[in-house]
Amino acid sequence: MELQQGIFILMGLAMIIAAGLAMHVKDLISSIIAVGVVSLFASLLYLLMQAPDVAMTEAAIGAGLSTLIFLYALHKTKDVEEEND
Amino acid sequence: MTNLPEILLQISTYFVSAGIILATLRLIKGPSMADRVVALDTFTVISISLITLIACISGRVIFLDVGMVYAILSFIGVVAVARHLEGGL
Amino acid sequence: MEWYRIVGSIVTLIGSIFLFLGALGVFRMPDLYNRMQAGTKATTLGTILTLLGIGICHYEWLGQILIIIMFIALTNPISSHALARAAHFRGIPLTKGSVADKLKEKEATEVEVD
Amino acid sequence: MDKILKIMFSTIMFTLFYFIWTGTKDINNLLIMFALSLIVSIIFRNHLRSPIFSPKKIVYSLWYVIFLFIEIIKANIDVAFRVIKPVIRINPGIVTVKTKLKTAMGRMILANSITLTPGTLTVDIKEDTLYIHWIDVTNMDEKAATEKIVASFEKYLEVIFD
Repeated sequence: MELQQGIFILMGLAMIIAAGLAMHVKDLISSIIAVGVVSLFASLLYLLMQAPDVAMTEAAIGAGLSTLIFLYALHKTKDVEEEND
Repeated sequence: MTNLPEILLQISTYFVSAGIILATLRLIKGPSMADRVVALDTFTVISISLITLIACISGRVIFLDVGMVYAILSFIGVVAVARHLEGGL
Repeated sequence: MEWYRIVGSIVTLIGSIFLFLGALGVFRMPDLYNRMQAGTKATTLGTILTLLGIGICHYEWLGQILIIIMFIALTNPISSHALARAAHFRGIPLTKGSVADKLKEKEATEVEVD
Repeated sequence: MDKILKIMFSTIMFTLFYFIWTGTKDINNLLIMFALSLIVSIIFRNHLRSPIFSPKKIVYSLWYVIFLFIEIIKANIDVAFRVIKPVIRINPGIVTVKTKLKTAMGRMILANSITLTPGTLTVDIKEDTLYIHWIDVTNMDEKAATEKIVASFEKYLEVIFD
């Protein structure tokens, strides 16, 4: 039982570190990847808590769809950003 | 002697978890975003093995579906990022 | 005596050692392309062996596991190739001490021709 | 006629995959899946390949898979010994090789196989030239590199995808 709690705490720490990375990094693509990693860790955590359906949804939407939407938005707004530099 | 398979599976779970930790360290450290994408790819592929190991230990088939979702997701994510780096999407 | 479970778990153990070594390669190698070499090869074989071992342990899941193995063996090299091409297009350099970069020479001559 | 054959083949393959994945015994379920596979196959009718029926090609494909698996194991032992040494000893570079294969599918399989074999990673393909990142460059010459990297695969792939 203690081992499992230790794994949960470790994964929570990893999620916090990845979320901090998403704020700290200068490059926007790296931030998007870090946000995806937060979702992947959350999905693994759901999986360890014996909820595979929630994990599947979290992985598909959090890490797949939202990453794609962020990338699309970044692609659309790139020109404006380069003009400002 | 009868529970030798369980012990071996547990040892492999430790190895796979260590691999996930190393990939996460590279993700935090990586100098450029391409290094981070490589780390993300490695992370996802190793997680598929971890998910299948969890499925074997807990004995539920539905975990394999989650593994398949991860496999599709890793491919689509990396190809989308590569496409974005080349200027398309 | 469930000999097939012992065989399956040994195959799984070998695969997980390869996965660990692949992650170690991703952590230790000096530049992007070398990291990708270690990452792609070791994770492909490691995943194949790990899943195959579990498929031997639980032989009633073998069909689904073979489908996942096929998917990974087909898509892992493709994604790595796409990423390597995009990184080279973006101008991420090779490590110091690299011998040759024929692709860069090719791109340079193309620019001169234009 | 050829197009109808391709559509039928891919529909049957999709339904077979669904059957293997779910293991269902309900006939209505399989019929619905058959209809969906047919719709998908008709939508993507221009991207399908005709199936391989020649026995020689099937035998060569099986040999190729076995050969590739042995090469992958060799590649992994190579990577493992490189990684666990305290000082990583590499001599990398990008070299060019030429391929004799004509079809796009054959070139794709060749590039994927090169990525999975010891010390090489395909970076780019332009026409019949492959740009390969080689972790231990022993010979910069194009012909020697072709002989060393590509030749063993082309022997099989030329028969399968001619």
